Amino acid sequence: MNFDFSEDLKLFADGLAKGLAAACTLADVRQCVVDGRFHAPSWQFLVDMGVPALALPESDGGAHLGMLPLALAAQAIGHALVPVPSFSSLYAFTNALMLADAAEAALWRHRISDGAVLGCVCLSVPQSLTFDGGYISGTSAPVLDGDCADCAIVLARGKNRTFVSVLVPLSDSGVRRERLASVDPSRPLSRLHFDRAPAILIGDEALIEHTRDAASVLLAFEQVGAATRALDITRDYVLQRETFGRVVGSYQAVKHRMAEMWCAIELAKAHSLYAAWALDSRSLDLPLAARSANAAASEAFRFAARECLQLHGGIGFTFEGNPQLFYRRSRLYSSLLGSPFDARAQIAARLMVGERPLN
Amino acid sequence: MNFDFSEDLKLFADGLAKGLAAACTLADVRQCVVDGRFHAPSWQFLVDMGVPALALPESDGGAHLGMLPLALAAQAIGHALVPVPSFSSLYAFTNALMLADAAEAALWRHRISDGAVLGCVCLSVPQSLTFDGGYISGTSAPVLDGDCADCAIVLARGKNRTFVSVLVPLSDSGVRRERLASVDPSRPLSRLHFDRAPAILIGDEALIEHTRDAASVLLAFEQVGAATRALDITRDYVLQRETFGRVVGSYQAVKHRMAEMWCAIELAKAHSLYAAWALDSRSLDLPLAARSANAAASEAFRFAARECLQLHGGIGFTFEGNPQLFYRRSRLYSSLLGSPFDARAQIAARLMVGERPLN
Amino acid sequence: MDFSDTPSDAAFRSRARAWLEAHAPKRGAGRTFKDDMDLLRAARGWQAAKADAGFAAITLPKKYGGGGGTAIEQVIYRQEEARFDTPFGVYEIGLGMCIPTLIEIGSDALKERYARPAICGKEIWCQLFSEPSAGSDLAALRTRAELVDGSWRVNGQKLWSTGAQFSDFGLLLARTDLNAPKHAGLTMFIIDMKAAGVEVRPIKQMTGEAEFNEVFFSDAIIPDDHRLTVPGGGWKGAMTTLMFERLNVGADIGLIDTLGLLDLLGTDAFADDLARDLLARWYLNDRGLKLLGYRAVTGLAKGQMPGPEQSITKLYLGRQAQEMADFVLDQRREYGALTGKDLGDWSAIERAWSFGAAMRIAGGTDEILRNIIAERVLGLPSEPRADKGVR
Amino acid sequence: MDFSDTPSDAAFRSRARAWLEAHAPKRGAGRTFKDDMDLLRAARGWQAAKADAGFAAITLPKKYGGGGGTAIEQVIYRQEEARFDTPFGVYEIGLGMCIPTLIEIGSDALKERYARPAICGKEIWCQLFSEPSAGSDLAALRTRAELVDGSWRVNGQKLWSTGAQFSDFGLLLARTDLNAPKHAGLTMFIIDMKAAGVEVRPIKQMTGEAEFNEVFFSDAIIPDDHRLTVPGGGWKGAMTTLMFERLNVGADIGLIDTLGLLDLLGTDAFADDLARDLLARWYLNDRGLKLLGYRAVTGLAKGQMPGPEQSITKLYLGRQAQEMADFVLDQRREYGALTGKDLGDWSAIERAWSFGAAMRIAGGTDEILRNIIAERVLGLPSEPRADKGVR
Repeated sequence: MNFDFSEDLKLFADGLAKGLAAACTLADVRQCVVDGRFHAPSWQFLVDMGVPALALPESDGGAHLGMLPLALAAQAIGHALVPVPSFSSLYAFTNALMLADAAEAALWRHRISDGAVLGCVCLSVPQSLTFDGGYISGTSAPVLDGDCADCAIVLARGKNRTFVSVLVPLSDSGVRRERLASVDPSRPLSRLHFDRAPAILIGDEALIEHTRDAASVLLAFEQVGAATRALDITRDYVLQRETFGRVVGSYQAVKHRMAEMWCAIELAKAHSLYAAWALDSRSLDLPLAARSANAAASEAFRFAARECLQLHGGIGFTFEGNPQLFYRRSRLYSSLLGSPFDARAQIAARLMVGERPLN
Repeated sequence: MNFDFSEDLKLFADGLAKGLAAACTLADVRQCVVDGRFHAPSWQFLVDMGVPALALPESDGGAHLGMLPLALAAQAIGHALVPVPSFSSLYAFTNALMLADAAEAALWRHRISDGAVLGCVCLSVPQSLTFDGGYISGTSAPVLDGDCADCAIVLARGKNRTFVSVLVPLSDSGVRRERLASVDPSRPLSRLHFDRAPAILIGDEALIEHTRDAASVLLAFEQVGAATRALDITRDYVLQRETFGRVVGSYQAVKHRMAEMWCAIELAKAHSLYAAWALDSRSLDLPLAARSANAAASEAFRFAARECLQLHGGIGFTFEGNPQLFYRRSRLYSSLLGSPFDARAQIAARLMVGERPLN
Repeated sequence: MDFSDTPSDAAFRSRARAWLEAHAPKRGAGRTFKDDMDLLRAARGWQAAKADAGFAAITLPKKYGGGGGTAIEQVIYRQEEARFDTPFGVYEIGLGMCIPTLIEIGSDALKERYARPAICGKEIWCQLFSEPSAGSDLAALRTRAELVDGSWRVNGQKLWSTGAQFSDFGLLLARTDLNAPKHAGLTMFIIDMKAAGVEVRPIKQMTGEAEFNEVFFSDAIIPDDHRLTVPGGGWKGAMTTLMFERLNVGADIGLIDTLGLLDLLGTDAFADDLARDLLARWYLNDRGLKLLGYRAVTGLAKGQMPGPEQSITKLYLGRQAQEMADFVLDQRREYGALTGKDLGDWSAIERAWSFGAAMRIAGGTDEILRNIIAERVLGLPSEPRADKGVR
Repeated sequence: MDFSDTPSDAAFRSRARAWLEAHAPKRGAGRTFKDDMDLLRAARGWQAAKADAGFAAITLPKKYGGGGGTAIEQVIYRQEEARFDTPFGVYEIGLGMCIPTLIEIGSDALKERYARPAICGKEIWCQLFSEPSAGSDLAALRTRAELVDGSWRVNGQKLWSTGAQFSDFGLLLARTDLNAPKHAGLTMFIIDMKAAGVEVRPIKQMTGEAEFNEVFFSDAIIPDDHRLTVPGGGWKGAMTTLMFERLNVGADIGLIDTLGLLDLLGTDAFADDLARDLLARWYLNDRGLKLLGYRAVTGLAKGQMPGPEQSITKLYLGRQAQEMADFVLDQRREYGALTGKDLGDWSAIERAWSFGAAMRIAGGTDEILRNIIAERVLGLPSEPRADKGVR
């Protein structure tokens, strides 16, 4: 039994966490909310640390280190709360590309490996989105980083009502991007309008299904990181703030709420760790484990963000306060892959047909 | 606007509460749990106070005072936690009889008005329970006080799959009573086996439906009373028990839990009050109001009983402790009319077809 | 039990309704204010009209321009006005808390000077109690007022002052004795918000709006005749103010009510059992709170003063607003992360999401409200305090 | 990451499994004990057999009859034995807490005298810490031990002593100095439970069972050589005992697990979305706790001592047992108020309903566990105490 990351990986994660903390304070995150864009210096730091290449095959310029280092990178990104194209490019696009055989997929793997190029993924299919004879038409659901990505992988309706996964370079003709107002403007959402845009078939629905699982696992790590940070700043606050002659952190109502936050985060972390193993080892457990990690981490982050705001009192709901940054991000992140209710419905359905975890 | 009981009724309720408190301590309730029967002296006190006759028409020996005094009596019964045939005879049987035209119904109204005779009601219909040509056959679901009641009103399947309400004198031939093990032995449950027992048709399904509504309202009052008592004994305990050099009741975890208990009870009380008005004034609001009172009061009592036990610490789960008496009773009472989940499902269904409270 | 008005209340209600129908636009007319100044102008006019008709401050004495009516009439008027689209948020603090306090404890000269202009809408008032270091623990406030040459010189900072940005006067609680025990060193004043040394800065909320303000005092001067309590008697004055706050019985503080949500979303949103169970739970809370409001109004009619148990409403509705918002936004998946016009016709939900969080804090956090219920209603002991009797 | 055993652990596991298969009845064989005496007889025999095979107390030294093995081997053995139907509940306190404490802090003479008979099953031990007036606050205990003529005379009362009714010896914490500060006046002893002046009375639980006992001491005498700590050093001794309690890693303390519930009820019970949401929530808790157990075992293998965070399991499962019971019993409507054979094949549910309540209290209430997490894991300050440093 060895249910933990290796010491080497932990060292690597510590380095990432320190670098991100230096690159991006919560004041910087707030500025990104004002500016409505991601934090370029932090992304550059991640690129310099080789993060985009971690999981990619060596043949495409990657480091071929599997999914575990990426999971720890996601946790560090979450802890710093840095707004970067993590979900879109690092988690979803990378994993989708790794399942595709097409020559163009290899080309894009190469391009994203040094971080200069960004991808995004449309995981859900509005009625109108159709692929036919090499072209895609229709309008996507809101897509994270659709405004700045160079390429998208899109689930669309092919012929005979089947679903297909296609690669769409976004600089091509026939693509229009519409920026939308996001609850967390540092992580912008856009709608992509396709009007017979050239697209390459790279897989069937299963490709996006696996991408969704992989992205769930990595996003769960990011949410665990962010929830932990929300608990950290709450602790810092309640240890210095006094009321009625005592530090706020000595009141049981505060202590017990924080103990519950901690418990929820620990459980989410355990689920995420197992899901990372399942993803990295290509276990049959992945779908159940990924949804479990997603549900637990989304709930833990949402709870931590909500109570972080609450326990900060008045400063909590000001724009100058930090808790709102977590409250926004948690709202965004628990909507990207369906809600925790959706995830639990899927978990129950699997349990009811007899599926059980292997370990 | 006058949303309250009259001062006269409150005086009457105070008298009942004082008398019941004198007649039956929690030690007496525990003895009833050991003995497996209701508390006869308390029932006699209620009879002496004229409680069984309160709502009955004058022509049948009743006081014709409507449902409001009965509601307050139910609350006093709950507060004393006295085990008496309240749900069965006072609430359900009385209300069912008052809707029946048959001469036999008038006879039984007379008989129960002085409390010498007890009734019970079978509200749900197992597949096997059938009424045909003046006789009932089959086996009932568990019925409260089926062991000691003199007469039952039973919902059964008549001809053509319709449901009928029938009156069954239990001393007649063809009736066998089977005592069952109840979670609260002071309020025994029994199964009634009918083998062509003589029965009188007194109404259709609507009679039992109204009986269910009326019994819901009165049981809600009993549960509000019991929940209040659970909170009272918890307060007494946490004010005298010390830990770490302070009374337990000065800790925020305890205080806040008790504040939540109080809030839940206040809401349940308000719902019950409105439902009592709806019952007494024969308002169209009754079905929605009765289910609302039932759901709110069942949840409040269950929560209060559970946390009363918890906040008593070790003594809470001993047989000599008082909290177990509330824990048992709350389990029993939230099962008699379907669960709070059932009640909420019915409330939602009514709201969704546009039903709204009148006041 | 009776849900209808007494004959005299019914007469008052029909008089109020008739007047409102003649003077106020119906709700849903879609009237909006383009900025604070626009709202202010409308509110001034509306307040003056109400004062002419005797509806401006129903429970305050007629000699100051009030209605000289009962607490129940105030409730009835509020219910009736809620059906109309009238400007809200400018005079409520002044007429609900400041002026009643003034009339209760102020000198005749101050009452003569300030009550009528406030009631007629000519002057706007705010409350200056909370501070950065004194949130839940009001008595810990540090703003100093020193007696210098017969006037009070004020220095310090107040926080969370609603409407301070357009107020003419403020009800100020300040520390006048550094050596007295914490609760005994406070005094209450009336301060001119336009005076030198008073600076108001709006606080930007999470949502981008700015309802609250910081107020800074740098050697602001208050004449001694604008002192409302004896020196050191400020805590008792503040308690008077908070008592008037509780009279705000039956006010609709919910961000979105359950039946409104059902109307907004339609029954499709409640297709599954889980959603229906939530619907019923929320309804039971909303409806129960409404019935508790009926009970409070009944008590008011019998002359009973509302107690701290009023706080139950805020305690339930803040959390419930967050829950409802999460439910609706969750159902919309990716679309639930959008805001403003991109979210669509869901501004009420977005407000519930953000203001639900604020509601659990502003005007007493959930935690403080539970303390109050536990201590003042249930009689449980207060927390051990290191600061009892000290400043 | 790796879910399989190391080669040496795998070898140990197969040795344990082979031995168990040869000696223990398979689970589900339906073996029951007709009373405590019957259980006791079976447990004695089973403990002796385990001791012969080296499985009696795996982590304790071989010289006392222990296995001389690792903490991981203990976990592995426990997992393997859980598949069999072996007598449980007689030796766990003694071998999990009392004897390890003795071996850690006792004199050589005491170790020689007591360790081996306990490990071989000849003598049964209980713990005598809690008292009526010292539940959560152990250091407030009042049982007195006075030095009289070179021996200790004990008077007082202990509570919640599991298994005291059939124990031979007890690990006793008593107050020996009334003048010392609260934590500094305690001393730990070994007491002969069959000695004069020791009386054991079972406590009847809500369920009618009696797992716990009251123990009364009236001038019971302990020779001074049965003192385990220096006078006043008892608190440190008690902390040693509690540290060993935490080593109980990976033990199955759940009353009913979610997948077991699904098997018991079948999928029909989860036909609606609300029930399925509950199913998934419970599963996520159970599964997450199991994975945390894997993490703790991993730490143990690396030589890390388990911390107070272990308490998370008890914190979740007590409440969850109550929730599950309410869910199942609610579904059964009137039938859900029945018990015993009349409830039908639901004894696990009935246990969850009653023992779920007990689990939230026994061995540290939910409230104490949250305090421990907040203070020892998150580093938040403890409550202000009136009794710090006093008795």
